[in-house]
Amino acid sequence: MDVSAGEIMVAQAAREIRDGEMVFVGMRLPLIAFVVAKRTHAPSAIGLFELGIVRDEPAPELLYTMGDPANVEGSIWCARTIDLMGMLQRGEVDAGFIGGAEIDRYGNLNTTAIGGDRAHPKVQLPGSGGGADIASLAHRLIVIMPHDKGRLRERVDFITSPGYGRGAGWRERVGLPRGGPSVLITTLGVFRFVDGEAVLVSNHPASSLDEIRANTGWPLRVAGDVGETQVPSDEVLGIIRDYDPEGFWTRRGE
Amino acid sequence: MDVSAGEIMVAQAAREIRDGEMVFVGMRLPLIAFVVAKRTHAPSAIGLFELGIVRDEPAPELLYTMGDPANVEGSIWCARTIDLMGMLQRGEVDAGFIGGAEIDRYGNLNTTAIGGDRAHPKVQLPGSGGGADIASLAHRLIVIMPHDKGRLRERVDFITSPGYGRGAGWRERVGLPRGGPSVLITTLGVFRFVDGEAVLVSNHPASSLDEIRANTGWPLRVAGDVGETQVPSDEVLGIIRDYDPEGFWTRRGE
Amino acid sequence: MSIALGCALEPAIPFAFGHELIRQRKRDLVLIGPISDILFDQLIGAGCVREIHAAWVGNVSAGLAHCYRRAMEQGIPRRIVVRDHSNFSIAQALLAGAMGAPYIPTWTLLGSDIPRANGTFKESTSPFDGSKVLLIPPIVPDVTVVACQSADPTGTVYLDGPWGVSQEAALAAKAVIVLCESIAGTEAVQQIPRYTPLPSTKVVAVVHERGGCHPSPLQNEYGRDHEFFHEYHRATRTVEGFEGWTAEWVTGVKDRAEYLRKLGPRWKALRDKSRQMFEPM
Amino acid sequence: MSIALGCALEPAIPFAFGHELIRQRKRDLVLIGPISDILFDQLIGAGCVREIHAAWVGNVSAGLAHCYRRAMEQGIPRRIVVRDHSNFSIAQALLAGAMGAPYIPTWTLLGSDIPRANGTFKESTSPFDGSKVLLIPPIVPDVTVVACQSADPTGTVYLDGPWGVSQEAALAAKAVIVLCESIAGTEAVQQIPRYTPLPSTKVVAVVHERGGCHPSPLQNEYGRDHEFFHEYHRATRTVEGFEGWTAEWVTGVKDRAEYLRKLGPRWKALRDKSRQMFEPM
Repeated sequence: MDVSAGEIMVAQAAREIRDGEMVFVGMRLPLIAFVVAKRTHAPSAIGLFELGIVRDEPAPELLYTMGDPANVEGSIWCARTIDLMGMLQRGEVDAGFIGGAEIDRYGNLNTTAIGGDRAHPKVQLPGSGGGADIASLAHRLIVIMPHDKGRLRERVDFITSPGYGRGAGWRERVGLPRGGPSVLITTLGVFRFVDGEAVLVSNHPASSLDEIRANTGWPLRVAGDVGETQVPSDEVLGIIRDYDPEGFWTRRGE
Repeated sequence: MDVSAGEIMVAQAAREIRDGEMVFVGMRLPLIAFVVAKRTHAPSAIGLFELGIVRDEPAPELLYTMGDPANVEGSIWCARTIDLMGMLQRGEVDAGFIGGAEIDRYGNLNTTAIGGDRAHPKVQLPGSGGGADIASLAHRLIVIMPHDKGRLRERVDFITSPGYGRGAGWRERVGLPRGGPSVLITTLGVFRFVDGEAVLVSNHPASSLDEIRANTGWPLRVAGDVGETQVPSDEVLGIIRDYDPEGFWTRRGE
Repeated sequence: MSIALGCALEPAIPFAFGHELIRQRKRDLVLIGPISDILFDQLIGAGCVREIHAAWVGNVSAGLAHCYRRAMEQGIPRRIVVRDHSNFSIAQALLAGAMGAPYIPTWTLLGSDIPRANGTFKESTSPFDGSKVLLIPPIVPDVTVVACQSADPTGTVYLDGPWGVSQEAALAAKAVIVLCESIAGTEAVQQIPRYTPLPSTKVVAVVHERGGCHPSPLQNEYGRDHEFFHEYHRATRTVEGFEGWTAEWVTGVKDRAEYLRKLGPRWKALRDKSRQMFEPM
Repeated sequence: MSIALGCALEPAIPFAFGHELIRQRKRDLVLIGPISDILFDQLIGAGCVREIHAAWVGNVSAGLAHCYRRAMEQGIPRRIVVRDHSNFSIAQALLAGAMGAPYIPTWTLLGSDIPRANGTFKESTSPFDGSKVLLIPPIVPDVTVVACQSADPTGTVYLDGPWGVSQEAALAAKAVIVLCESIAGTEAVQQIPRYTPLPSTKVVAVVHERGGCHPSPLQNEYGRDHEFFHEYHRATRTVEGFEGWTAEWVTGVKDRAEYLRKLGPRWKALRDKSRQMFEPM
């Protein structure tokens, strides 16, 4: 079976988690990335879920929401949103995952609305949830999203989750205490942020710089040492496919 | 057995509690007053204890502190100080009891320190506990204390629990949202507050206006209809002596 | 009338209560809640809603919320006012309400467009260190609905599973309505007060309604009906589709019991792991 | 070094921990706690304390605290700095610490002399309604000690009885030390997470010490030794009296086990109602 883009994204996301870190996990690909990290290089990472759950072991079954009973059973703490958000504001959360409908070159994410004004949007999106809090207060933000010109835009219509605003120094100026995106993992490649701006550091094996440039809404910046995204090892693929056997999250639309 | 000053004070304090009210109770005489009120005219009053306890029935045994296990068992809620103080700040608490080492004619209480400055007091007292919060935020404050010139002073050295400051309008000026002392019950008589100032409304049977004047540190104001404090009925005395058979709280020093 | 609903986030959402609001044709409601999964979408589609204070309105496992989109994009069935929040900002607004605090200062959302879109926050400066802070004013719901596993007849709640912002929303409210799967004895519930997010003195009604949270999960009682969320997503792409879905699952049933009978074996399957904490009375 | 102690108010005060601080001759401690019954008095008398942040320092059932009086009135054994609080202001300071908030605004203590005496609060005006407010800055203890009935070896706490400000103090601290009567199994404690005020990730040490809270009560474990508080009050009226009391009950015993043996039958009597939640391991 071919390696899917979802699987490459999950494997890359897992590499972003360091052992012993406290991580706001979320659902879908990030949750599977947390599973991979725990089973490989980060056995003592801790997963936090904003409705009030702390886990040192991922739930044994595939979750559709963080509130599924399986995510509560076996948790090391089951408390309140304010308790977990307090840890986030205190700076106790190393990294958080987030997806988005739109992102700009400075890592600002829009999950609120596209087009028109806020009261009369062209497309109404669900909103922040806890995403804007994680983007504001976690030490590192790990962004995962599909790659196309409509989503990677020069400017987002609404900054739901602040990245680097208009570039280096902006977060400090607006008063954010720390953080910002450290990586953007898309279906085509991987970006790091240099002086608050996204720089392509690798393309996935099935994609190319031209394809990425063609599908990116801003003048692409490419790292000098740009390479190919590391493909998941058989061990990692095994973990992913064992957790998501149907490919519900990792192979959809392929 | 003669009726003690403590018993007269408890009976008067009980009359200050209305049926259905939420009351910050405290220990000693106020606790016994709550028992009397519940057993007589205020069966649906609710007792609140600042360490996080809510009761609709007084503890079955005499308490030495609000944290005694008997005060926890049978509580209708056992939570946190912040939960109870939140109810107080929201204005959900009708009345609160408080004692003090010193009180002035405007109902300001000092339980912090006497003489000298704060860093080098002549007499160091224990401090506020929750008293200053109850005095700040409850709708009515019920004050109970021994009556002597050293305690009922023209001016207190330190305002721990704010009464009416320097008189009518002061609480609004300093920003307190409500409340203030409604009654001062001493070992000799009962005062009400008129335009923020204590006015004697009754002397206990065993005392007299002259005795009270001689033992009060400010020019005594006496109500036109001043009378004698109502003595406890046999029913009320029975409840008091049943709850405090040794007179540990109600007959000490007599 | 403002109502806080679904305050445990994905679990324990009081759908039975929301469906009865639709059957009773309530109008001009102000809804308050962090994410509310698809319940807010249903109330919006049914025309019950004037205003929403929420961090997220959608379908957690299936995607966008079609009724919410139609209301915002086309004013169908009516225009609604949205006060954008994040989960932390709405938690702090409810905490301020619970504590009777004038406001709560925070560093979250600085630089986000949410404060401007919400319109109720204020930017300020900390007099302690000069840092910029965002001040979140209190939210005091007229009613907060708490769905739980068990409650006693006086309103002592037993709520297992994650609380989300349930405690803050209950303590912040002027009145609390309790929706429970079973009625328990007062002594039994009061024996484990840590599972009680609010004092019973705030509770104005205890409603004994089995299956009241389906299709959301309720810890120890039933799992999440994922497929139901996907069916709703597919069925409500059009106004007609939503009306058909509502006619079948809300106005087409007279009460929750009939709704559960209609679910049939799939309801039974969701309860296969259920275990009760208390002896049913 | 700042240490929060006795955060459940009258119950669950970690006397065993305080006595070990005295035996180890710790100095210049900053103590944080709402009321602390007589433990703060003992640490002050033993010369361990430089500063106190508290709402009340005394002997709840017997009256004034003699060592605290001597320190403040005569500088014996040394001068200490006191930051006056009320129970609500210290609860809010610890809540601000727990939430990582810049401060918490409140209406309590306006007009009281406590804010001036405390010196860390600031008066401000609410930008929402122009009302005067008092801003309480966070307290972040270096260590918070949580005394509880049971804990698992990883630091999952089971704390029954009123919490007072225990949860806020634990979440606000940089590190938490747990003092427990018994060690329980991880699964058993994690089954009832509502009794766990903080995540075990904050716990740096779990100390299994029976009778660690005597003479204060610990719900379901032992009652309050009222007479012990009165004896302490009578015995410590003079410096010599305090030194004698300490020589007998603190420095005169090598550990808590010896202290309990010394208590003898009176300790047994306080445990007559004790019932354990978990199977001892």
